[in-house]
Amino acid sequence: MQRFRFPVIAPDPALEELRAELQQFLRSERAAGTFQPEPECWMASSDPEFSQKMGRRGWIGLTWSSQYGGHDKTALERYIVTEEMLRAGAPVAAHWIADRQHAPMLIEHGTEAQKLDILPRIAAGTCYFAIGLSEPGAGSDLANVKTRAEKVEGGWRVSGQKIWSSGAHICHYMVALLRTSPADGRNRHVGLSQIMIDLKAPGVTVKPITDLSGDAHFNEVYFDNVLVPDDALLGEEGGGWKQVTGELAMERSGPERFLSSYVTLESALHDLKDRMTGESLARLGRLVASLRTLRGMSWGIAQLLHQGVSPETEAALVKDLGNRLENDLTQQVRAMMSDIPNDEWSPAMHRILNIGILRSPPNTLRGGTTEVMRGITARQLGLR
Amino acid sequence: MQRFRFPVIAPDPALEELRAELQQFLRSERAAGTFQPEPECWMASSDPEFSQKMGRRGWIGLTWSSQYGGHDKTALERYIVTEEMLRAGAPVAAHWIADRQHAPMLIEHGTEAQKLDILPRIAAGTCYFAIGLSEPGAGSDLANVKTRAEKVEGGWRVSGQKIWSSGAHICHYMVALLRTSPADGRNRHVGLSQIMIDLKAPGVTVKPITDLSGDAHFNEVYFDNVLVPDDALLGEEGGGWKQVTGELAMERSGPERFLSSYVTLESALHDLKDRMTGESLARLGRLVASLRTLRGMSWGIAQLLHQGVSPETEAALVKDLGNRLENDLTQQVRAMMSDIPNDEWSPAMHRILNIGILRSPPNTLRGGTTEVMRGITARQLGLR
Amino acid sequence: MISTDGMIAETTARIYADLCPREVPHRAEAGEFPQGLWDTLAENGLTLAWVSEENGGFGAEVSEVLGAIWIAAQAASPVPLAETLIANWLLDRAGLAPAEGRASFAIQSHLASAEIPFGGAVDQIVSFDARSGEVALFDNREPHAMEALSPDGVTRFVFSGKKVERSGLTNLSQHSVEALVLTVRAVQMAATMEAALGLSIDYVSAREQFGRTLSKFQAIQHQLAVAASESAAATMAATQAASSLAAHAADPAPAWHEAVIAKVQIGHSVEAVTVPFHQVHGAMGYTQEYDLHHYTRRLWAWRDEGGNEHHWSRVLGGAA
Amino acid sequence: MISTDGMIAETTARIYADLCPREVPHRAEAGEFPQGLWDTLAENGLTLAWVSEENGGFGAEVSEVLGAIWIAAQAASPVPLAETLIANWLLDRAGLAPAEGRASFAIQSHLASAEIPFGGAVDQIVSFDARSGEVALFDNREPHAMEALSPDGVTRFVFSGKKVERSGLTNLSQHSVEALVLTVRAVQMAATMEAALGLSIDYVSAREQFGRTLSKFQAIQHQLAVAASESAAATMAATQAASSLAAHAADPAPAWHEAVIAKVQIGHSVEAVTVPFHQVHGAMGYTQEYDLHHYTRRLWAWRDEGGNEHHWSRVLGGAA
Repeated sequence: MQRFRFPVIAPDPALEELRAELQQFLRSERAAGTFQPEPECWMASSDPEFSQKMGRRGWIGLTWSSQYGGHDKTALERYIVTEEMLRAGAPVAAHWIADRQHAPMLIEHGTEAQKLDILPRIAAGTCYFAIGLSEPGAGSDLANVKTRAEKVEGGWRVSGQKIWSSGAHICHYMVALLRTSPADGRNRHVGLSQIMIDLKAPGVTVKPITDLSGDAHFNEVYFDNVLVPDDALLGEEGGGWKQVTGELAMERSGPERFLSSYVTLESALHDLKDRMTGESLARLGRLVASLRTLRGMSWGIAQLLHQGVSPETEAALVKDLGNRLENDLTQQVRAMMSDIPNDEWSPAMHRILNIGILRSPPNTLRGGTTEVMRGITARQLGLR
Repeated sequence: MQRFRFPVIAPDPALEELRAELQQFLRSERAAGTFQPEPECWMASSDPEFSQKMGRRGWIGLTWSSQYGGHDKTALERYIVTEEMLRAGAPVAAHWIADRQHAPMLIEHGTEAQKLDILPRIAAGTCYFAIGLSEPGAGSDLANVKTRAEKVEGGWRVSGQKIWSSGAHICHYMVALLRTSPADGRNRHVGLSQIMIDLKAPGVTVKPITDLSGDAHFNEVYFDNVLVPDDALLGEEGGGWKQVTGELAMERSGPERFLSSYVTLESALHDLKDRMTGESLARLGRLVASLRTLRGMSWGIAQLLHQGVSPETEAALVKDLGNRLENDLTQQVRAMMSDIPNDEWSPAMHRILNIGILRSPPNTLRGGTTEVMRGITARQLGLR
Repeated sequence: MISTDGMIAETTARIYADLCPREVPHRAEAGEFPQGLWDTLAENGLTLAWVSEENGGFGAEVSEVLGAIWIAAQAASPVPLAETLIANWLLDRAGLAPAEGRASFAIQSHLASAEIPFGGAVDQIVSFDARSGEVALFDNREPHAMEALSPDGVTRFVFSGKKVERSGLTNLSQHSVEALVLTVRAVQMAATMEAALGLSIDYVSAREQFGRTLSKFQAIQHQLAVAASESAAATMAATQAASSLAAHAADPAPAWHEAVIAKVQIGHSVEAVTVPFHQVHGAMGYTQEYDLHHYTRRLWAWRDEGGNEHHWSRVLGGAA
Repeated sequence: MISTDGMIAETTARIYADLCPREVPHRAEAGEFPQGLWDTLAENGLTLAWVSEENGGFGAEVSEVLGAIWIAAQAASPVPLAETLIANWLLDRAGLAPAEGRASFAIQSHLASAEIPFGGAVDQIVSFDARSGEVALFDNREPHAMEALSPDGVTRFVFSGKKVERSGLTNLSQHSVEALVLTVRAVQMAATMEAALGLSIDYVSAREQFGRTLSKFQAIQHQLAVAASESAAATMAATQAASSLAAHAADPAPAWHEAVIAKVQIGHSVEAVTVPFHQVHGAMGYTQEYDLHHYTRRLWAWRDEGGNEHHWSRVLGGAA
């Protein structure tokens, strides 16, 4: 038997043209000094100007209809764009989440007016979204959210607090998982809904959290009786749990789960050039094999998603493997770089390796912890 | 704060003389072809003749009184003997367990007659003991033993089955953990006792179990109404659980927990000689550091045991670290040996590496599984 | 996923289901070669699947045959089906008739000898000389048995002084042959990992300790979840290699890169699966009478065959 | 175990308990150097502990001072106590007066520059030239700050063209100085691991998820058990290095081997502890306001200082 479904996709030459175009753009941006490559760029490297440039080139909103500012392309083309941005370590964090997650949500659940208003701005790289899941008492145990939305005349009143909302300080909206009715005894999954909140609305306070790397992209977001309109409810009232777990499953298999430290390797190869020892070649070979394999798995899932299938366990496997690969990659690069004296390292190498190490701890937490991923896999294996 | 107690012992020149003597003996035995070095020799390499030779040289029964055939030496001298035997991969399995475990038990709990009868034979390398703990339904969950000893006129009647008794097919005695009275409700730790059984007694059947490496040192041992005398009870009736956990703690920190694959490394260094690449030197360096550190921990515990202290958690740490080191050592050697074509390997290298791989799985099971070790540590950390 | 659709894979599945229940690999290791299984495979033409029609074979698709190899590996196949397929493929490429019976293969490079998988159980050895492209068929009387990790056994074959029964030239490069061999092994290893994962799941779901089935302990669940992820990655790597091989069936040289990737990926994951498989099985998994070692010993042997994962990692890194 | 008995360690413990509560390392990182802490340490003579009496110091035992260093590291000491101790030890060996204030050190080998720990917060740099045995004191105006993993900051110091304030010859070898420096760092790293383990235990014992404290999940227990075993091994390695250094206080060259072992052992275990420490803390451990990063960032920085664990593994393997 074969336990998991990962289709293998034959190469498509049309996609390679798009890839070449992206690489050309990224090379010239780097040459112009627009950005310095950074690990974990999709989370921590924001540059609204860069996002707007991408928007102008048609690289945001690829998959949705041109009626809403999109480009009528396939999920596979979108995959190529995300892949090249990650490989380059480009500053894509501003628009990343809105493009990946909230635009599809609006397309599925939004009103026509919302779509016409918001989607073109997302595609232009000017409108950003934050995720509103975690709370101080609801991390892995997401069903424990306490922030409430109370039905009032013409809308909802939201009160409570979200935390770890990446980018909320520059975002225009948050889609938050809120309790809209009490839990049904021990079944805490009922009574949760997803609601879109304008972060400029009265009663919203955004407080940045500085992390150990000195970045401040995480935020606490407080809601003090914030009024949102009726159409802010995305999807079904009480259907929030199902929607959120579905989305999480979709995100877990993307290239951000295994390509976020790729720039570290590239930087090392640049510094080492023809000074690679047999040992370093072996480390490189091992990484090449892992990257290629994970890419195949992730790409296979992209194909399934494209076909409307959402393989939760396969996505959890990719995330767990990808997290392990990324930690391993950084360590392998440390070993490779020990072959040359550290005053022969390029300044970029020092910088990238430091950033890579300092930004690594959240990898195995965000989007579901390693423990949650293994629990999902164990369930599929019939162990729980 | 410092959480664990591991004293550091200054080197003692007197011990180094003993070590030199042992090395001289082992070199000449190897030269004479008495044995080929093997990993996990203390479990799987039996040679009663070799054991008798050791007995004649006074290297069994070092710590006990000459009145019982012992040599009045210290636990640290005994440590040096075990260490050198393991480093050489010598065939010491026949007497190992009796010397390590059952002789001290007899000294503490045996009758004068038993001591005078059995201890000199153990010291001579002619009398061997098997451990009787596991049963088909009692592995990690040792308190689940079902084999019973029923009090009868002048002794006990034993019925049931033990399993994984290493060496039972060549042993003279087994000390078994038996149920001598029912569990007290949910407290299954009461009513267990340790009883010494003559394996030649009527009603005992020993059935070897062949393992995946082709060795057959494991056994099933069946007891069909076996009559043992009153003095076969070692220690307190009902005190078996406490005695057994105390013994397990003592065994877990010995050098067999980290030196059992040492011969694999030595064999690789012999084959590679001056062909060590930088990579292989790094692997060697890392192993040297780990071996030295674990040796320090194990030796520190030996010192505590010598002082009558039994540090259960520290012993569990040594076992867990030692098991990881041994698996790692074998893998590091595989990597080192990939530097030379495999038809330049010595025949001994092929043999030792194969044996090392095939004999490795039980390391993390015997003497308490890795899961049990981590549970012990977690309890000491206050987590359970 | 390796496709196991198609007539060849289905025939293979039926034959193994009928003639290779769990006792058969055990008996084979005790010296009782499963002649009935082998004869049935041969009678159904499976050993000739990769031989062209002009040489008396079936010229089957690469991918269909890999499906059959997957199925055989999941049954811990104790017969040299994969080895004979490779040997006959080599003979066919040299325009030579297939081997008469059980066969294995050797890649001759600068070494004077080669380790032959299943070497004790095959009648003939087909060698490929990487320097000249020559394929030669040797008689395999009196093989030199080596101590082996694999239940299939390994022998050492010294090329010089042996009688060549027939030989011919090919235009195959070393990369072509390596692409085929590494891909076949990758498929077998991935299949073996998935089969052993299945055994492990069954075992922990049945066995109790401390009044609970083992499967309910988080430490057990997480160990098997990690093993499952490595096993899924192995299957992906094997599948990519298989696709590439299928796309370059005429001369597999361009499939070499994906085949090496599979070798490296899967070789590096052997510890990550065999350690938890044995750990969750406890002592039972270490006995000869239980089935686990049929899988784990093959994994240990195959990762070393023709150079271990460290060797091939250097090769791959050098080619990157 | 590193002994923390004796007057020096006890004085240090008292000073840190009084003047280095958890806010102090946070404020130091925000640019507010804890002058009170530093002045008190200096007034109590702790920076001169390893200076001989003829040079105005206390000539304290190696092991007593290492106990003080252990205590300071457990408090995530944000002042260059260890660095100044090493710098003054070097000056003393050259018969020179100790540094006037905060100091750090550099080992000059074939490189034109060195990375200076705490380089942004010290007044003077003491260099040791491994080729000549010369010790020199440099002014540290205008340090070149580097991006650093450590909260203590690192600067790059270029030797040439800098004004030497005083210098003198020693008969120390490179091994002698490395033995001292590596042992001091080993003690700090082991202390840091144990402190971070304590934080982690406290956190999982208080934090709830799914209606249970985190400490009750087997996956959490086992992660911390593994980290505890690595931390215990680090302490053993540091202790062995410390014993060896104490036994060779006059010229530490013979202690080099144990010091390198400690560097290798502890460097290789950094991932094995920092990964679980951060994992069990969840997002909280990643914030600047929480204390964990004071420990983990120092571990990440120290394992690279003066060559990482891979470099030193090769050195050790070559010396074996």
